[in-house]
Amino acid sequence: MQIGGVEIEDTYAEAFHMWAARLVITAVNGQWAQTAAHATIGFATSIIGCGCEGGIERELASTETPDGRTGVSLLLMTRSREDMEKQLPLRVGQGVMTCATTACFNGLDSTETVSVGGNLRFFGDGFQISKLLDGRRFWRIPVMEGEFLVEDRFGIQRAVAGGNLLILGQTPEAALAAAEAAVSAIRKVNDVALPFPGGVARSGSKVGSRYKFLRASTNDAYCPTLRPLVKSALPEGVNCVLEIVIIGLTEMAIRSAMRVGAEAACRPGIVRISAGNYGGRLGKVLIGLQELWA
Amino acid sequence: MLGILNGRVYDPANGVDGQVQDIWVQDGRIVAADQVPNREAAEIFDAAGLVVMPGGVDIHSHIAGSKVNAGRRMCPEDHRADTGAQNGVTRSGGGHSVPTTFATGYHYLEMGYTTVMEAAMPPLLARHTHEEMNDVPLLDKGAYTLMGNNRFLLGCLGHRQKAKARDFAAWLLEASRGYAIKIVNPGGVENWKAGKRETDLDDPVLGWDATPREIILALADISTELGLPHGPHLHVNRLGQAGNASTTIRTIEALDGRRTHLAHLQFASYGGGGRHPLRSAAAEVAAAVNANHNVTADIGQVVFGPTTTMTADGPLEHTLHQLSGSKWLNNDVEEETGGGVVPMNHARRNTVSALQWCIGMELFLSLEDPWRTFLTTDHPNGGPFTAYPEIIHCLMDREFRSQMLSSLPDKAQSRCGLAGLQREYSLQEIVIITRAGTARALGLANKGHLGVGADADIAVYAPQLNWSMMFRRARLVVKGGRVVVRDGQVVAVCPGHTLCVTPGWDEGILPSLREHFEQHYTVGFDNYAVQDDYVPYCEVIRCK
Amino acid sequence: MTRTVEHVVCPTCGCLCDDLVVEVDGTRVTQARRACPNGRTFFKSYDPTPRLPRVHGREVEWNEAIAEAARMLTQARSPLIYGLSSTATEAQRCAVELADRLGAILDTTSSLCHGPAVLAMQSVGLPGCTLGEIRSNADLVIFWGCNPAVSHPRHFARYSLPPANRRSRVAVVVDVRPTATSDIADLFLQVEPGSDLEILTALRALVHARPLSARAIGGVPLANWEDLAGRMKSCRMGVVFAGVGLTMSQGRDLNLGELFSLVAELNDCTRFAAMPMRGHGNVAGADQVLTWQSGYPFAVNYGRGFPRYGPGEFSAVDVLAHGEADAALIIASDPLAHLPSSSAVHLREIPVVAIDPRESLTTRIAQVVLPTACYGLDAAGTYYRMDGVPIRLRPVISSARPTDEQALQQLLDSVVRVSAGAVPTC
Amino acid sequence: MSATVLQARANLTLPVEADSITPDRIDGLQQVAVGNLPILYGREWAPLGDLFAVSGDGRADLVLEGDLTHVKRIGQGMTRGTIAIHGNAGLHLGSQMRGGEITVDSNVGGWAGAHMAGGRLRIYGDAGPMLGSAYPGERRGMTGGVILVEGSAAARVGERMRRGLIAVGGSTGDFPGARMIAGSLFVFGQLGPRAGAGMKRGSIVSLGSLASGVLPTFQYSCRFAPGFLQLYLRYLLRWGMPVTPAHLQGQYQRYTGDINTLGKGEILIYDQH
Repeated sequence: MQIGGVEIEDTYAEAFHMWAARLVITAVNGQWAQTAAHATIGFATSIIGCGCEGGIERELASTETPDGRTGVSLLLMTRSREDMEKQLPLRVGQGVMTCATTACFNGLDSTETVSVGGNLRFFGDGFQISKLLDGRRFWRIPVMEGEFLVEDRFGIQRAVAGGNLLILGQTPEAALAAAEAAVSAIRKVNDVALPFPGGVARSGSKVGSRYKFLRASTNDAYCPTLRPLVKSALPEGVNCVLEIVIIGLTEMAIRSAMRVGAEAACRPGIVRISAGNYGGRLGKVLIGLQELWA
Repeated sequence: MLGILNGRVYDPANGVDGQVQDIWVQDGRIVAADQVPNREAAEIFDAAGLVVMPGGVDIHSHIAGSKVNAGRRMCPEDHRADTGAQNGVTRSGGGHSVPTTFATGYHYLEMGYTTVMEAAMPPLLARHTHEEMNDVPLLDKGAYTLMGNNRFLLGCLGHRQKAKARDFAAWLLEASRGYAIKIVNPGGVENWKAGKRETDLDDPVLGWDATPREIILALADISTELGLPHGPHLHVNRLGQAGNASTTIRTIEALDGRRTHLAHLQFASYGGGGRHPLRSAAAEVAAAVNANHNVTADIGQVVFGPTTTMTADGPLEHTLHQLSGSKWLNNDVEEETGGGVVPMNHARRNTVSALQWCIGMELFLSLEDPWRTFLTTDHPNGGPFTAYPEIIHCLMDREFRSQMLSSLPDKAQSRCGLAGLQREYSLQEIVIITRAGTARALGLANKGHLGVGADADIAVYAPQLNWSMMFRRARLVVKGGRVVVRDGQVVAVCPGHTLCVTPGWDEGILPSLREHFEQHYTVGFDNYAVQDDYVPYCEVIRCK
Repeated sequence: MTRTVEHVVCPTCGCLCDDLVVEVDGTRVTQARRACPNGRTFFKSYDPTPRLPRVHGREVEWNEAIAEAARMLTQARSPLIYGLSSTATEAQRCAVELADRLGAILDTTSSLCHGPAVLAMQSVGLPGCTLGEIRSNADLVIFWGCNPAVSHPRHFARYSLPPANRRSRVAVVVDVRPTATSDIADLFLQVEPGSDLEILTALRALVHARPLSARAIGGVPLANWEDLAGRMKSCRMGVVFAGVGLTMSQGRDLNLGELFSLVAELNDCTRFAAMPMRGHGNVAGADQVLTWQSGYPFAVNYGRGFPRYGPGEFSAVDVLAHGEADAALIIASDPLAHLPSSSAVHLREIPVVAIDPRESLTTRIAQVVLPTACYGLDAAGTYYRMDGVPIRLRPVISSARPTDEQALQQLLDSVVRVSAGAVPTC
Repeated sequence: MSATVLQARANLTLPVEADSITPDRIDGLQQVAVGNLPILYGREWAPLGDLFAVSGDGRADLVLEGDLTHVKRIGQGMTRGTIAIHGNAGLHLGSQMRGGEITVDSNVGGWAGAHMAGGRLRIYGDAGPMLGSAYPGERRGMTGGVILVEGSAAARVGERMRRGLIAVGGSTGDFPGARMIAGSLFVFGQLGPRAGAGMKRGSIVSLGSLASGVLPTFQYSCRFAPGFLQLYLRYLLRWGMPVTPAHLQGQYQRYTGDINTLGKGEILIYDQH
């Protein structure tokens, strides 16, 4: 099928289940909230190297946050509960607690929870204060600026990572413009986030490598420079490929995000929209591209 | 006239071990069947299938007096949920660990106990103890007169006036209407009043030329010389402290054959101390007791749950207050003794409480002679006396006991030898440690057995699925020949006796006593001794 | 003909001095040697002439009065028994049983004066001792909000400041105004009314060398409190006598709790005791009896068939102020004279039975008055001193009237008879 | 939603103990059975129907009408459902309650919500002494739940409170939050004297005026805008408490104490300047 003259390949994105948490970071203004958010998920692009994947879900107005300040909502995903128990306190402790004026709240209602404030409180060295309001416990940790307020436990739930689109463009300019359009479209979708820098990954990967110590390596089938050397997946005229990777709380959310992303990316200069998969060997969630419009 | 027929009778003092027998009662005493003139007219209780034994005799329990009442008064939270309504026969009352006087009497009787000894009576406050005991219905009771820190006595000992000390002790027993000499942390309370926190067996008593060892030996000798039926009731030095087993063992050695009762031995059998954690030294202490036949002991078993600790050992309660942060009541009694109260929760998951439970059990199972080993919780220190049935269950049922043990913190399990002890008490042995043996140690010839001439204090139980259910409520209790409990309910009330001794003393001590009172007491000598009005049902137990 | 009785106990106040020498001429006391002015008045003013009970102002036979009293109490739905501070434990025991059998509310005068001390003790404990410990060993004696020179005149000589060792002890008075007691003190700290709690909290902090920024507390410079804290820590044995100045001022039991905590903490470094300066002769005994029989020292409600504790709810002041009693039995007390008028007024609206050796405002309004003998004068009985030491009162004259105990026992028997047919059912 | 309505038959002046009046007890009971519930009237048990006219169909939700000033222990220990009281209520209202909601149109007596462990108590009038506090001898008072008072509260609000939230729209008597172990106490009117005496932990927040200075054992620490207050104030605003924008934007002076007990408690005083 085609949209706006761009081919939608009959393939599928291979997504997989992960554990997700949603963090609400507030601050004195949006800029400080963004700063804390970037510090927290800046190095959370790929589960392969970062221990988790995370991205900004959206900005929150002051009417949407627990403490009435502007904020940012983040999604963070890990392979296992145990990883979440490590990653969340680590990232909130280093990324949010250190950042001026911020507070950090749980954004996910769930019976399954992991301790965040409950771990970070020890930073208070015995001076931390617990507050229980309406069934939620918060920790007030004294810091030089005043107090860092952080929720005791954060809800986690099964979620989906690995939703993706490959944008095959004629030129780097066209591919980038299409990717940017896709990103800004996807950012309007709830319950999803884009873990890679600017929402775009240029270094898509395949599983395995010729080196024993490396579990993933460059996705050579889509590297334009390797077209004659490998079994290339690139049609004629494609000189640049960019990938949009999507994580989301539900498969539905990922599907919505892929659809609006693909639609936005179908622009002049784009040859084809594809998706990355591993032959169905890794992920349990297979999202057929053409099904998105079915 | 009453006949309890066809019951399985447990009367170890008379060698009866579960044989089916009839028990006949007339005029408050047990009589032989052929002495009952008119058996047809007797009230008959068919005890077929039931267990018959003498009424229980508790050798050490805090049931009445100033510090018991201070515990009641300080802890309304102890009583709120435990209440019993008046019903025309009984009075209302309640309290979990420090029940009201009436409730104390009823609860003991419902369990088949008929005699209880109040373990610590400050002489100056003896009227109070007796007033309360008169409001404890049904039970026969006596009270032990505190002497281990009495300044007049310390003066006699310092001046090596042994005869004067003996006459004083005899006078004080009579003046206070006491039953036995009680020694609590000898010299240690006096030292605490002078600012010294801990006192061991051979430490000096500040301001006096005496040591705890000398006090103990003198009072043990005095008990023997006066022919007291129960001879000195000793709460050793350093009670409750880690590492106190060495003090206990040295005390037993020091006694060197003198007849003595060691109170709540569990609190005196601790190893560790200093940098080492608390551990059980029950095996060592038990070995010392086993080897010294002059010594009897009650255990002071800890049971889990909230309780109220109280003792004349003022410094001990101060330490407990510092450790627990709980509220603390203290009452130093001029010239005589001290006293303190601290509420406490013996929590199962607390290593110390759990270890205390283990040490008590270990002692029960390591002390070889049941005639010298007695069941107590040092009520309410280790827990309320109402927990006796559960303790009996632990002693008689190895499996139940090991289940309890396995629920305790690992540290407690590993710091005692309880897991290796397989012994199970027989029913006959239970009768000994709760009745026959205690009566014998107390010198109560008419109690603790069912022979002809004994007081008709009888408990009848129905065998149950488990021992604690059986002992919780007696089917029938006869006190002084009257049926007072049926099916675990008090159905009739009458006053019990106050057991006293009158050892006799030389009037030659009166002038110096009078002088001592004028100098040091705030109550006149002539107003000091307990008047007859306070012991309307006095029963004098003869000295030998 | 004059008789002399020795070792007589004076039941007037919580001191229970037991060294009086009383001379009796016939049925009147002519001399009460060694007694303080309060005690002298007590002994000499007493008239033991037999008197008939009154029902609705009419003199009747004893049995008739008992029957009428029993009828009034059993017909009430919410009867109150109150008083008991100036009667013997023997009578108090009967009174508690009567409350138990009736399902009544029972309160003593304790709830009005030193009830807060009991509440404080229930909150934090109470490190105390008997008065002889103080007489022999104390070297720092603090009178806080009390004036024993007037209320307990022989307290100094017998217990707190005996002449023989007066020089070796320091007497401190903390009060809102100079008193006869502050006149004889070595150190008088005059404080602003209602500042006791601030002062006591500050002293606790100072004893632990915790920093305070206030320069003056209770109107007294901090340096003076630092000095007092230093004395408290360095004495050999100290004691604080707490008076109604603490219990009746703002904070009440919390003041006392702060004081008892302070004293408890002082025992970490020295020996220290606190003692409520109890007034009425046997208010301490009433506490004791009620506690051993019910578990609670005052303000007890037996309405459910078992005792429940409710200071502020079952205290006579509150029961009456809220109009929650429909009959009252007043024993050895004069609530009409002593209770706040908001409470006393209700007593005029309900049937009242008064048992008292003397006439009072309350006996004047009572529907039934049972004139009894007076413990310590023409009846023997047990009183508890302010430190809990029980003493047996010796009667000095023979009685022609029943004792409180006998009156209450008769009333009890009568009540049990009356209500036997109508036991409250669930 | 229909409810069981209990209308006091007469002016009850003698004490009535109505601990049987809880949704837990009446749930599923027919009108007659509700009328037969025992209620202590003075020293005698009476059927509830003698004192109250019962209407409604035996639903768990209760409406009480009449002057209940002398009716004590309503809702004691309740775990669910609602009780709406149109009039005054007596002592111990909702004491030891663990869940559900009680609302009272007007004033309540002492010990309301004492030892409360959960649920919500809303009082539109004034509260008596010992609101949400502890009975004598107990170590802990309120251990959970929310108490909201639109009017004033008498002395010793939240004494020995261990957890939970109390907010008073008006003023308090003396010793608010004394011996607090933890929890939060908000006072919009005048905060009574000796606030937080003996407190170990917990927060006392004064949004109005102070009756007197803090105790000497409390020490000034700083002036700041505590983030957690935003959560509480917004919560209280939702429940109709008089939170102003100034409260939300304001600065607070923090005093810590009581240094005699543990010193980790705080009094936060809204800084008007």
